[in-house]
Amino acid sequence: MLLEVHHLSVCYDTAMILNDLSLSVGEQELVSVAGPNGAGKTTMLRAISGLVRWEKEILRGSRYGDITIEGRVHFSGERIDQLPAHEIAERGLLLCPERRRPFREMTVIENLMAGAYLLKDKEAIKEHLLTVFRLFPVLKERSRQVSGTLSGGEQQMLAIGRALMSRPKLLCIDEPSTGLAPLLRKEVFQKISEVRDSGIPVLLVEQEVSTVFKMANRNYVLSSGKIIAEGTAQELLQDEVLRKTYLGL
Amino acid sequence: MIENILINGLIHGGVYALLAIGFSLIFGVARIVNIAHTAFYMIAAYFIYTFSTRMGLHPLLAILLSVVIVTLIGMGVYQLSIKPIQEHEITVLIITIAVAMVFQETVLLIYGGHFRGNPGLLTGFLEIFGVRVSYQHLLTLIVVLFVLLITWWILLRTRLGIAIRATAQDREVANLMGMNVHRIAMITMAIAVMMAAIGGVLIAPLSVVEPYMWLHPLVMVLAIVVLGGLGSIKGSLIGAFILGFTETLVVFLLPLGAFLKGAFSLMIMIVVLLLRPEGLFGVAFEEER
Amino acid sequence: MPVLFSFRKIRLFLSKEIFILPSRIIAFFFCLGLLVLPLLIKDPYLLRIIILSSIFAIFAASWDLLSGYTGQMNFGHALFFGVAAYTSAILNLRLGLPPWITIPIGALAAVVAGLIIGIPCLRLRGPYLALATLAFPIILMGIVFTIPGITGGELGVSGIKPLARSRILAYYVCVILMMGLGLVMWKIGDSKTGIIFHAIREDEVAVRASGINTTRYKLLAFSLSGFFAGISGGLYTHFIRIAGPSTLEVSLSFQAIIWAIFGGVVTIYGPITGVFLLYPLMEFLRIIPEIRTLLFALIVIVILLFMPEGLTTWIRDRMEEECPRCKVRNVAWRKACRVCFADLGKRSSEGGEHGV
Amino acid sequence: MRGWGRIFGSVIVLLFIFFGSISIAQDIKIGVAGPMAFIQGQHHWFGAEYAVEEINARGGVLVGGKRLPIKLIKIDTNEILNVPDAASAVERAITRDKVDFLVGGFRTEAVFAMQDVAMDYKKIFMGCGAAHPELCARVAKDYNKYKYWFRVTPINSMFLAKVDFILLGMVGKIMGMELGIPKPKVAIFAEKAVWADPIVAAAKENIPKMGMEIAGEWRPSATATDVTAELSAINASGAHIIFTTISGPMGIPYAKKWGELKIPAASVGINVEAQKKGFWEATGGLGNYDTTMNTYARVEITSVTIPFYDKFTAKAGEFPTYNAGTNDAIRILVNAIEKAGTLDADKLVPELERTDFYGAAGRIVFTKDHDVTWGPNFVTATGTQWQDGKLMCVWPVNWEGITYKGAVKYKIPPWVVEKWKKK
Repeated sequence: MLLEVHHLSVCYDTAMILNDLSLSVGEQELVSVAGPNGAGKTTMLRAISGLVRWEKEILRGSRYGDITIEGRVHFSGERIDQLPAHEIAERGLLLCPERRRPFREMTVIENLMAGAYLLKDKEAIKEHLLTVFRLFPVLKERSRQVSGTLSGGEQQMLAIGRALMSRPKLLCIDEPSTGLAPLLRKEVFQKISEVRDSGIPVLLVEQEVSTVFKMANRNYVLSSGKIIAEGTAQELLQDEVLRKTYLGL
Repeated sequence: MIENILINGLIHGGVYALLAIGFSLIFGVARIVNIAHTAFYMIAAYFIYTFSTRMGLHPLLAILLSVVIVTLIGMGVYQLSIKPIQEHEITVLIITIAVAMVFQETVLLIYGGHFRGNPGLLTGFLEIFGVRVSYQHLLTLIVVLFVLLITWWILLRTRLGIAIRATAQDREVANLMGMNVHRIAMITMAIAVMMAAIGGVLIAPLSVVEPYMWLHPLVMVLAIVVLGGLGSIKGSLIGAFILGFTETLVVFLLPLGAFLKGAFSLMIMIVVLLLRPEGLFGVAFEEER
Repeated sequence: MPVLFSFRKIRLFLSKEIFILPSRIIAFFFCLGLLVLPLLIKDPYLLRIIILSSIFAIFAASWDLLSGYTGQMNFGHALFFGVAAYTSAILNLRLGLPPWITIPIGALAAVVAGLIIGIPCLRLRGPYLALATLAFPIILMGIVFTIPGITGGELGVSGIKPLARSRILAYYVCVILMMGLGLVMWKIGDSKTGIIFHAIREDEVAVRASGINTTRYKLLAFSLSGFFAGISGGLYTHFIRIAGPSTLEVSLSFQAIIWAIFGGVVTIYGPITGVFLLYPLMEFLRIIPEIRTLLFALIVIVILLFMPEGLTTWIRDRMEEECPRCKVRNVAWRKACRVCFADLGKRSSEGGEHGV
Repeated sequence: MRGWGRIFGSVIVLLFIFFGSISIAQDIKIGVAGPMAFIQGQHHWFGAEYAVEEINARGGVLVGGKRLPIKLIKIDTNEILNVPDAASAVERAITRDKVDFLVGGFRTEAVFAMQDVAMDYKKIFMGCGAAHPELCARVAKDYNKYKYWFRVTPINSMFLAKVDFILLGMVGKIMGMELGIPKPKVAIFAEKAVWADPIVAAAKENIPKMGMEIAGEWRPSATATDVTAELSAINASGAHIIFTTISGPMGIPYAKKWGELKIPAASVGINVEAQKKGFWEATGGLGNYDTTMNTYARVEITSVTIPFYDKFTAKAGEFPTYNAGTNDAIRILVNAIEKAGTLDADKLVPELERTDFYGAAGRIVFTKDHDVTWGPNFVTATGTQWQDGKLMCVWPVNWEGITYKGAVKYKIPPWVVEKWKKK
């Protein structure tokens, strides 16, 4: 497997956010993680991408209390849970964060160049830029526009495009549909499956289960920091209790 | 009169911009309110005084030496006294105040509280439409604008510049894009201190070199970055010129109120903040994390 | 016998409330020491240092009440000090009012100043607030210089009546006021209001969402802090017998922040400790006048590098521990909480779950 | 029991303080109070040292048949930065170092505070640095409390203004004679400070009376560092003379820009920075021809002036400014002690009041409120002009019959001559 998470636990001071969580993502796969608000989905992605460790370092010794992380994360056979976030990114695991978070004061093209920070070869950057523009033509149209003024959907495209610029081995996306109109959501999901089809595996965290489950190869359901179910869309949607209690369908 | 306002406004605005952009960059990249920022400007002025007036080195060599030494000092200060406790924002603030005090007292110990002057590279003046403008002012203006252009080019066009700006806007996402935030913070500190040092070197011949010369610019820089929006480089640049021109205009148009120029600039800042609490180009706070 | 009874009551109080925590024992003996000191040593210079320390301790603690508790960073705390100093000085000089009237009026003037700057600053957050507040004393200084007829310009207002007839009397006035006001501020920090102040610092949006008018509480913090800072400004003026622009300088505002953070914020006693250590230190360093400020700054840097949360916080965390259940403080070496008897054993990751 | 103990204790402490300061004294301790990190404090100190070295060399002060040496105590008041610090420093010197007398003081706000402390302890305080009239007016108001205060330098700011106008009048007259300007235009250039206000007010009243015209009034901040704007405006106003009132650091950029832009107006008045030796270096020579009022000058004000001036300059590397008046102050004090034969302040005050002393600054006689007397044949102050790297005395020359030996004629800056001569 490309990404393997073993028994991951995260505590913020005394509050346990993730409790002995294990999951995996394989090559060419689109894996989704669903679950209610506060289940720990975002924390999971932040822990995998190294942000929780970063936060721990920043908050060390302050009055907000300590963060503890336990468990192991393997990526392409290498253990990465001890690495700082930027080194995890160097190894090809990129997170497209919650609420999109473009560099608001920078233009679209500058955002994309920031995404290509890890690449030094000018030709490769150009090539990737063309790929991203092919996937998201709207970004090409708006390339000189300051990203803070883009619409929500465009910002989401930008965030995914930015993460794709360094040609990641695994793309993690956190709640891409938040705050988008239904039509736009559909388009975003469409683009995400295109990303998978282009050969980049995706770990997608999303509440919008109905669309995502169908397009994902495998799904996990997360609740109170634990994985409570795993399987294909069909398997999971058959379970009445799961549908009613956790997926709100 | 108009020429004078223009030139003085541009010089003041330019020097403030040198200081404010650096301050803003450090604030953005490392989340440090660096009170010692203008103290670097002060020690740079003392270095140039020592090298050129005391030791009689060639002015250009003296300028180069001063800027390099001050930049190294800046990096040392960051590494030794700021980085270890970076997460305690407010403690860092006190440390930077103390660092500024250390600089001020060291200078006071070595040079005493004398008011020093430094000869300019050029003397004489040019008469434009009956207004006398000294060559030193013109030279300073050209250098300031040149340095600002270079800075602008670095920030806008280079990989490093994009990384710095990205980090300044969102450290976490910058981290996710593979940028080593700590290293970038160090580089930013070096660039910012270098800009402050250039400002100090340039201002030394135009003004008085004394141990407390960092206080007024500090207040102005704080006002500028708040006015322009914290962490916004564009905001700092525009804010610097707004306040630079305000000061000059107050001096020119209210001859009796010239002593009020500081208070005036600060009032402008407060009025802007009342209308736009995040400054002219700042990001509204709900968005930030 | 009533006397014996009250004596026992005092002893009970001491053993139950004071001698239960090392920090309280230290505070108790510190206060006791200050009260008996003039009976033993009458050196006016020593008394002067303690008087000034007390005055600045009130000032630093009032900064903590505003900036430490509510997180409303105030970089221009000297505004309150200066407004009160000038007000009491002018009232005393022009109307001949005695100190015990002019100081409270000066403090009220500082409250008004707190409201005047508090209202426009309410919309500002974090560093914006800090830097905006820095501006107010400087603007006021500009005004002071424009109306020298009233303020005396750079010379200040002089010829003011002294605080008390003798040094020892002034000493007791300042020291007792410092203890009293320190206790009041500490109680405010511990009260319901104080908890709301805390909450505003941690997450203002959440506090507002729970139906609390945060605006009112922030203004309250500004006025309370202004009042206490004003008292210190008035005391200072009557003690030094001059109110000048130095009471509005940026360095005084920074001084307050240095004292408070050095001692440890959100504690009230931290800033007081900070002043009582740093102010006499500065006097002690007179033995080497040339490098006194330099040494001072270096000491501050070194100590803060080792104890970034402040001196008292660092020491307290080594002596005492907070009970996870009832949030009462205990001596670090206790095994069970002194109030709710909860287990104070070393908390592991499971331990966190036990608590829930 | 405890009450008795307390009284007993305090009696012992009081006795100790009482005898500690009077009977055991092996030397006379004089505290020199000033901002020692700054040039003002250094002048206080060097002036005092100069006097004490001479007095101790001849064996010390004769008190009641015994010769006591003087010991100087350096009191770093830090007063420029911190006013309570200054008061504490003085109290420390009085209670810890047991100084008998105080000299010095600079920043008026701080001197008020220090004066109060000194008067509380009934210590004679010879002021050498603050010009505010109120300091001496306090003596008149509350003689019993403030009688221990005397001012040696500078002259009261009222007389300061007077000398200022005499200098202005002199320059106006010379310009009228040499350049044929019948009614010179004067630009008033004064820093925005309270001490400058009465001078500006008087200037507005006096200049027309002196047969001159006011070209305008400019009041930059006392801490301004760039006055190009003001100078350009003065240039545009067509002024012939700039009447300066500057005590702050602004004096350097002012003179520098004035010389660099060759503003065609003679600069005369008060520019404290121009009183210092470092002025020439600081302005890179551009401050040539700037004229300022001064306390000392290398001329024969009295027979002791030139030796003092030369030795001070050699020792300090600086020309003495008014803060160096500690030299005269200590000598006056020593005279009074020797005449009265005691160190008791209350007995010394009447003796000091009778002072008639020829010091480096002139003949010093105190007024009724303990201020230094100004006037011909008393302390006059001087006018000095920078002439090609040398600070020359240009006033008094033929004033009320007084010309100090060594004084020279005022020179109009050549570019001013060039500009106005043709017309």
